[in-house]
Amino acid sequence: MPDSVPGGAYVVFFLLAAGAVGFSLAMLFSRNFVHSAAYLAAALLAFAGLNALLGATFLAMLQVFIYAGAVTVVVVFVVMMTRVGVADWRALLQPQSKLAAAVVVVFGIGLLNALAGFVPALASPKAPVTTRTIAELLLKEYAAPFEISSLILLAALIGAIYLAKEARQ
Amino acid sequence: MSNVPYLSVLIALPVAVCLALLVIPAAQERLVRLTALAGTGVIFAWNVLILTLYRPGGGMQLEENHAWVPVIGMRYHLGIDGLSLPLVLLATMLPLLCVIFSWRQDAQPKTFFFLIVLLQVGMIGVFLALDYVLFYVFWEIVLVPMFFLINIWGGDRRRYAAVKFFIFTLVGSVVMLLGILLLWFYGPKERTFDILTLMRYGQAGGYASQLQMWIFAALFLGFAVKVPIFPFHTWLPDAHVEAPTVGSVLLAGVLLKMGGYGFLRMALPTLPEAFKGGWGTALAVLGVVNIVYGAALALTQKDLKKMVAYSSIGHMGFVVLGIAAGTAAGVDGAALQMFTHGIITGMLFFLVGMIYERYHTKELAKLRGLMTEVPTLSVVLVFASFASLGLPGLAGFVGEFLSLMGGFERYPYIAMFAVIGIVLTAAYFLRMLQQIVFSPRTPDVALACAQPYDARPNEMVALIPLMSFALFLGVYPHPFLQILDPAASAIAKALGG
Amino acid sequence: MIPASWFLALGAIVFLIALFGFLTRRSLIQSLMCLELMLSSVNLTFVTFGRTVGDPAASGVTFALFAMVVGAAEIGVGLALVLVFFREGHANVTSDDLDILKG
Amino acid sequence: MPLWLTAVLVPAMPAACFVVLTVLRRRLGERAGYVAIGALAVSLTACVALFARALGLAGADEPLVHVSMPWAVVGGRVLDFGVLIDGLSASVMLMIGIVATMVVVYAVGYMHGDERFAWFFAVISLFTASMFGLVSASNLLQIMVFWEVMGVCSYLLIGFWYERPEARSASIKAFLTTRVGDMGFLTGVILLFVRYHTLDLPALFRAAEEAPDRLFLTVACLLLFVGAVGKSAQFPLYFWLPHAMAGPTPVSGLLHSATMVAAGVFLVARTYPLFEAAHYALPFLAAAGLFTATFGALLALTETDIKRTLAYSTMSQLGYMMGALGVGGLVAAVFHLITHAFFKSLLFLGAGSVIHGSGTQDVREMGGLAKTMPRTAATFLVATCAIAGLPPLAGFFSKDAILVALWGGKEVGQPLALLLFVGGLLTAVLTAFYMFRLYFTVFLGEEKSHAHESPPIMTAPLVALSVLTLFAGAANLPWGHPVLAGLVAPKEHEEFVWWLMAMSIVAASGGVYVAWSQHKTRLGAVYGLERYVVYERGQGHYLERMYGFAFIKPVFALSEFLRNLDFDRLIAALVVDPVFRVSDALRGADIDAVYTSVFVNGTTKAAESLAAFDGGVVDRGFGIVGRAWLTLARSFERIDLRGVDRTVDGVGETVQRLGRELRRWQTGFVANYALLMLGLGALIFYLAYWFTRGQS
Amino acid sequence: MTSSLIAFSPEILLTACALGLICFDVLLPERKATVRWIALGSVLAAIAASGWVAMNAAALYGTHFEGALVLDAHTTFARLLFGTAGALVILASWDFYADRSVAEYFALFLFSLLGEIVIVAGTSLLMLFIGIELLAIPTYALVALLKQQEMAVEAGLKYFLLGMFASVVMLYGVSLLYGALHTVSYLQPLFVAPGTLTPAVRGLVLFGFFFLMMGVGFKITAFPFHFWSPDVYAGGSTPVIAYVSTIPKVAIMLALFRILGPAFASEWAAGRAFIAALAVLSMVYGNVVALMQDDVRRMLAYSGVANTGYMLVALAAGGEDSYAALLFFLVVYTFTNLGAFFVVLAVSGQERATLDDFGGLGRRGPSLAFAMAIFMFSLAGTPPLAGFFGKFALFRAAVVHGYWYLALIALLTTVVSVGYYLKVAQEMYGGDYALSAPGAQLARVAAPPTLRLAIALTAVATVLLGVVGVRFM
Repeated sequence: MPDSVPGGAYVVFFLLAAGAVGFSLAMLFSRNFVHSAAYLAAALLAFAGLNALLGATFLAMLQVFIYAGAVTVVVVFVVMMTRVGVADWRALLQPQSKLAAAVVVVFGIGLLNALAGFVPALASPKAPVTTRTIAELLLKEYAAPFEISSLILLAALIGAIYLAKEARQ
Repeated sequence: MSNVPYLSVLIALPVAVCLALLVIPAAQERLVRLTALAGTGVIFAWNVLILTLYRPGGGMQLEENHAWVPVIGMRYHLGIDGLSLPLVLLATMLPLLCVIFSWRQDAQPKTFFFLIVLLQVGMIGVFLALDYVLFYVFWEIVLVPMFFLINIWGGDRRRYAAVKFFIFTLVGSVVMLLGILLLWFYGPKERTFDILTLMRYGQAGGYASQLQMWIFAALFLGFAVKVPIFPFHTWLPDAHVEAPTVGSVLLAGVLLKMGGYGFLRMALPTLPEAFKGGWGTALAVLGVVNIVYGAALALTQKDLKKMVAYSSIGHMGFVVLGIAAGTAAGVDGAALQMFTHGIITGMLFFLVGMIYERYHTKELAKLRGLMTEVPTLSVVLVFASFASLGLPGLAGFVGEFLSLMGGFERYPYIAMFAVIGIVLTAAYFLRMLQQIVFSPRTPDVALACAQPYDARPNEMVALIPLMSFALFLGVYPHPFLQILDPAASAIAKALGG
Repeated sequence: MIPASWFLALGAIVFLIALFGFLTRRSLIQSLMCLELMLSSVNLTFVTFGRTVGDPAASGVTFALFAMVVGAAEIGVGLALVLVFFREGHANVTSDDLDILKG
Repeated sequence: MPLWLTAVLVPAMPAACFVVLTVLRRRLGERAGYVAIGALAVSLTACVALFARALGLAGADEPLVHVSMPWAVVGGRVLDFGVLIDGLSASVMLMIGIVATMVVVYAVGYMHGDERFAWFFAVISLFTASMFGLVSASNLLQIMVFWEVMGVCSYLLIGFWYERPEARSASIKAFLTTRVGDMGFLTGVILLFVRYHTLDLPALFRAAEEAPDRLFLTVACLLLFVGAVGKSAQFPLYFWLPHAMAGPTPVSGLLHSATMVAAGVFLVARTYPLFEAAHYALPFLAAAGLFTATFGALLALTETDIKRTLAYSTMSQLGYMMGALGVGGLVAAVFHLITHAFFKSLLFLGAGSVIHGSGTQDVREMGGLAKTMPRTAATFLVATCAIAGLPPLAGFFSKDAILVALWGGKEVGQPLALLLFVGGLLTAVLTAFYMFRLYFTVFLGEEKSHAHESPPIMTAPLVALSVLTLFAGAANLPWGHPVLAGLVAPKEHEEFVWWLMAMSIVAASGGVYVAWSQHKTRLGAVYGLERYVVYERGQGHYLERMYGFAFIKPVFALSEFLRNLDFDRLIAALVVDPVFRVSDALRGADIDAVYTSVFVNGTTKAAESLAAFDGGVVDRGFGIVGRAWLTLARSFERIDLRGVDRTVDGVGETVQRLGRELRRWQTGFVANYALLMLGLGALIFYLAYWFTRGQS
Repeated sequence: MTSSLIAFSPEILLTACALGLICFDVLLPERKATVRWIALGSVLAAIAASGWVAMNAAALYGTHFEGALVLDAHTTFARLLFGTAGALVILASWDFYADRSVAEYFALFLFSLLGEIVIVAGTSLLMLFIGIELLAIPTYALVALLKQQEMAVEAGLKYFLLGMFASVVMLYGVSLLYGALHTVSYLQPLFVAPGTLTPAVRGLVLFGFFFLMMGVGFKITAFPFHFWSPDVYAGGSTPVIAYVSTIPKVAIMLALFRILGPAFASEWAAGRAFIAALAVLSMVYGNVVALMQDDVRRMLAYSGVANTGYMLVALAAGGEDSYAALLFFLVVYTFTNLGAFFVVLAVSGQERATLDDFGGLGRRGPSLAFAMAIFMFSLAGTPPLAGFFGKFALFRAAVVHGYWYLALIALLTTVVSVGYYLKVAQEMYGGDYALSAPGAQLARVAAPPTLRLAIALTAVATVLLGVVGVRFM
């Protein structure tokens, strides 16, 4: 998003923010798990938008592909497979809900308080964060974590396959 | 020969015997027994050799001092003096006699003898160590084999007793460990765990008086549980009642002495201000309480072994009283009482074990007419009882007499009450003798199946040395006191008494 | 310029909502979804901080990237576990069914 | 043979005999008796030799033998043990040697056929050995050693027939009672050592002379005296003595004459310089001694058991000796100690013979035994005369010496001395009365049972002893140069007071006359108040009646009252019972339960209030915490209830309960865990932050 | 770059072997047994390589990969320790996954092991996070490896849900710290006393720190982040649990010392107090609750919580000597805890392990019982076993740095701990088996020889570390 239109940015931010919060809540309180998954996808899309608003377009794209796309699809897949149907959300609540709410509220107040004290405005990146920049970073400065992440993915793959494969036998 | 590490060998020998026992297959019971016998025999012989090398009055001797764990300032420092020599003698002699006594042990003999010898490692080490950490290491080693001895071969409530024994002692010793850390932390500039160095430092006034009180308290708890001093004694009757005979013998014979030894070796000479500042008096009061309380409780026990256990508490009270006196007489008395109590109570527990083996009961109410049925055993029991009740002419008297003398030197008004214990002690022993030994044989249904047989040769072999010691020390304690007295005088001097 | 704290607050709010969800949902799948959402808000925070720190290396974005990868990997294993769990006969796949092990 | 070796031989022989007999008791059988006799004969010979040497040295300052070697070293100071033979110990040893030998010879006959024959002689040898050792000891500690060994032997001997319940209880009573006295003895010895750093007798006397702290010495001496009170059966530690009759009669013979009870008197005599230096201790001795003398005589008045009567007489006679010591009559006391040993052993052995012959101990069932047991009767008469103080028997001279000493009252002051003297005289009258009454009842009158004379091995010692009783008085005749005085206290000079001697003869005769007059009425002797009816009916001589109402009735009443008082039971109720009760109570509870209740009660309160807070104030959402505390509190209550029966180990159990309750936090629910992680973690962090906010 | 590759050759070797192992399994699926040798060989080779690298320390020590990883003494220490422990675990599990899952098992295991080293060698919170994930993700699957077992799956799911929760929270913390401190590298001290921070970021640092500690505390099972461990330990596959309960803790403790050591040196009171509080609570809670357990693995889980408390004592105390003490303690803990779980494996197999299973072990499997007794007494801190010296060194360090109360509480809770360690010993050498039947008539415990070897090695290590090894502390 171009910084030259500050008013526009605010509008977009609020729209996306409202979307993120709203879809999150909707996901939480939806009685139908498939709906839930859909709301999740929507919330993640809103996050992708926010990332883009912050200038991280590559990340936003990934967010759309990996999260809003792939992951949600897998979730929906599992939901369908496990045939978990509709349920009254009250019945889905843990007995500890009130306490959890209290803790989260107290926690949230503290956290937001701490964040509110943090005032710096967003600095403009000296160079735009292009895919190329990221690629260079990943292969140079972050080569080690990058490689290791690949191992993580591999391990997750092996683990997931092992756990899931039994179904066919 | 001068550079032979005599003391290290004395510790290494039982370790070697342990390893040997581990290697021998459990099925070869005869070999196991022979190894245990030969092993403990050699250990004892080695100790006798050390005894011949020892020069009475020569202070700390045969010292070995090497760095061990530099990071924590722990050294491998061994030495022997008049205070430790008799106790080491106990720690080498009693296991040998125990092995002889339990020659017929047929329930898991391998484990049994292994544990006895393992116990010996700790017992010898405690009395030889001159480094606090090393001391603590040996101190704790002792717990494990004793725990198993009670837990495996004990009576009906063995699990309870074993855990109680372990936990009680451990509570004391961890607090003691904290005291040791305090000693070390507030010690001289170059921090050290060396007992002798810290002792000199303490005598030179290195520790502030208030601090001394605290450190003494920490050490006190550790030693008090072991002695045991009222009100930390409750583990003892349970442990004794449940323990197998040999366990009781070693427990009463050596383990309890570790507490008294700790006071004499560490607490008193290192922290003289704490001693003078109230701990001495407190110990005296506790000592007297021990004497009277132990005797009073022994008076109405229904179980023979429990009675002996409480008598132990009473007798250890004399040790505490002697320690509390801090005079040469008191310390002499305490040290001697520790040795003689080891001998005499060891004997008593052997006898209780023999009686139990024959009659399958330890209840005073069920035993009758032993003098008629098992005369030799009875004579030994009478002898041991009289020795235990402090009959002059037998060993028990000398220690009690000197302890009392020490008590009267410093706290005449407290020591006065200890004298009551003498009468009570006589009372319960005589009551016991009257009930089970000097009584007509009455046919008892419960005992009808029991077939009493008199003392076996191996049992007598185990008992006779103890009897000789008890007699010899009572008649002529001079050689022993010649060894003890210089060390005791040194402690008394440090305490200004 | 939009203040950074707005983005951070938004991230925190969604994080807290998802956290609340994680703490209160019985359904394992919903729990997983909440974790996803938390991860996303963390990513937003990273990106925001990347802008305030303003380092040329664009670390914030990179961190978010790694977080995303790792998150995806975790979700993969997690869903596989949920599947196994379902196959063992727990039709509802709720955390209440995780009740053998306790105490 | 060096002299000290001779001295050592005296106790060593019977001690060795003990060892031999113990080890070989099965193999020797009844030959054991002869072994014992042999050993004692050697000792006796040695005693005679020592006594002869002592006679030769009489009057010298230095003791005959004084050797010692270190026994223990304490703080660099040496405690010795050794042998000290002087006139006192030589004379007493000779007496012991004679009496012990006689008793052992007698016992060979008496114990014939007993299943523990050898064991008896073993113990009696040790008994004698320890008495020898005690007398020849050179220091106080050593005296105490032998003192206690003797106590044990007495325990074994009195309880020798342990099949009899009364023997078992008597043996314990004897040992424990004397042990109570030993508490004092031990304390005294310790105090003396603490003060003077030595226990060697001559050194101690020197030290006490050089630094006479009278108050301290008085305390120490009184403590020693407490020991002597126990051993010599003085009031109030006398009650074991009559019970001690449960043992075999030879034991009584020995125990009441030459050993055991003699030890107490000997101890005071031995440490007499200390008592003199202490000064304030002597009046106590005198008063206690004379009180016991009168008291014992009174008790004997209404006693019907022959051996018990003799026991009370022993007590009474020992009181005499103590009293004499209290007024400075050292020689008199020792003299009486020796003569008393002879005639008392004679009496006991005679009584044993009587019991042996008639099969009963109750005098009321005896009578006319003089016909069937002539030798016993004759020797018994000699002894009775002696104890009654009839001239010229040994008892007469020694008792007279005591009366002289009492009259002199050197150490106590005139008014008290007069009182003591009157008490002594009264006791003399009573003694003569009850002893002769006893004799008349048993040996004269009509025959009540079929008795037979004892075998010669039993009667021979009787004869020998009666000879000694007849002539032992010569050892210290009040005129000329008293031999014993020269040995024991060469510097003392007793005056010869003829009218005192006359008075004592009158007193003794008076007692004998009353006894005879009673016997003569053919109504039998009076042993209890029930017989006053005799006088009340107006029978008998008017003088007798007057005498009876004015004197005998109150005295008998007193005697009976004292015997009914049963000091024994009083002590039991006041001391022994409470001790047992305390012991029992402690055994029931011990500290375990105290731990439990103290620890648990305190914690329960705290837990309850916390639980109430949780349950009432905080929302039920905090269910886990609240529940945990609540259950914790309840579990504490449960422990509390069970704690009484001591099965729980307070602290350990509580920790376990805590563990059980904390376990509930582990609900197994993922969401709970997550919330706890977040909530508890944040709380902890916040608290950590809050508490350290002042620091950086 | 080349030097970096050489410096991290052990890790590269491990990675290569893990990959090769999978390929091997895919290509030759019938030769399952060989896979084990590859795994063992790779670990041993990695150890050898580590040793070789350590010998050339001068040339290779320093940061590598653009400062992402650091090779220093600690890394070497971690490599050797983890390699040894890894080899032991492989030995112990030799026969337990010989069926179709063997390749997955060993591959995942090696990946996880790699993660541990990354945690120690990493220089930034990012590397820490990635290391933790590399460690964790394979273990989620490993715990549930016996997926036919209901409890194993439950354990896996719980572990996963809470683990991911902790990771996400931790990541959030990392993001806050990144925003506040502008860096996540701890090559320079990361945390400084908050007083020196501007008020604007102080809150962020505090929250960031707390979230970070939550993620880390989860892995080391510090109270109150430990809740997963008893359930997971009790349900999971035993060899995996043996591994999960030891090496991750060690790795994180080492990393924590890197992160917090400098902060505590600058006296950050709140952080220190927090760690101290966690230490106290962990010691008390772990020991007290462990008393009441009948399930041995669950009991060991609580014992693990308690041991974490002891480790945290050293962390709170700070300083070089604490660090030395901690290292020693960690080594001891590794061997002892591994050994204990190995014996559980030998006795109960992969099933639920209750105390009853240990009844009469002293006669049914004397050598196993003897080893278990050594482990239990070492854990209880009985000299002369290694556990005592480990604890002693820790407590001594606490005393030196003024943490008297920590030392006291540690000592007292040690006493409590004896209660449950002894329970195991009592079961083994007591109970009804103790004296009754002759030894020959009892059903003996059959354990595979490799497992026995692993147990023997750990037992010997536990003894020798105490008697001899303590000299090199």
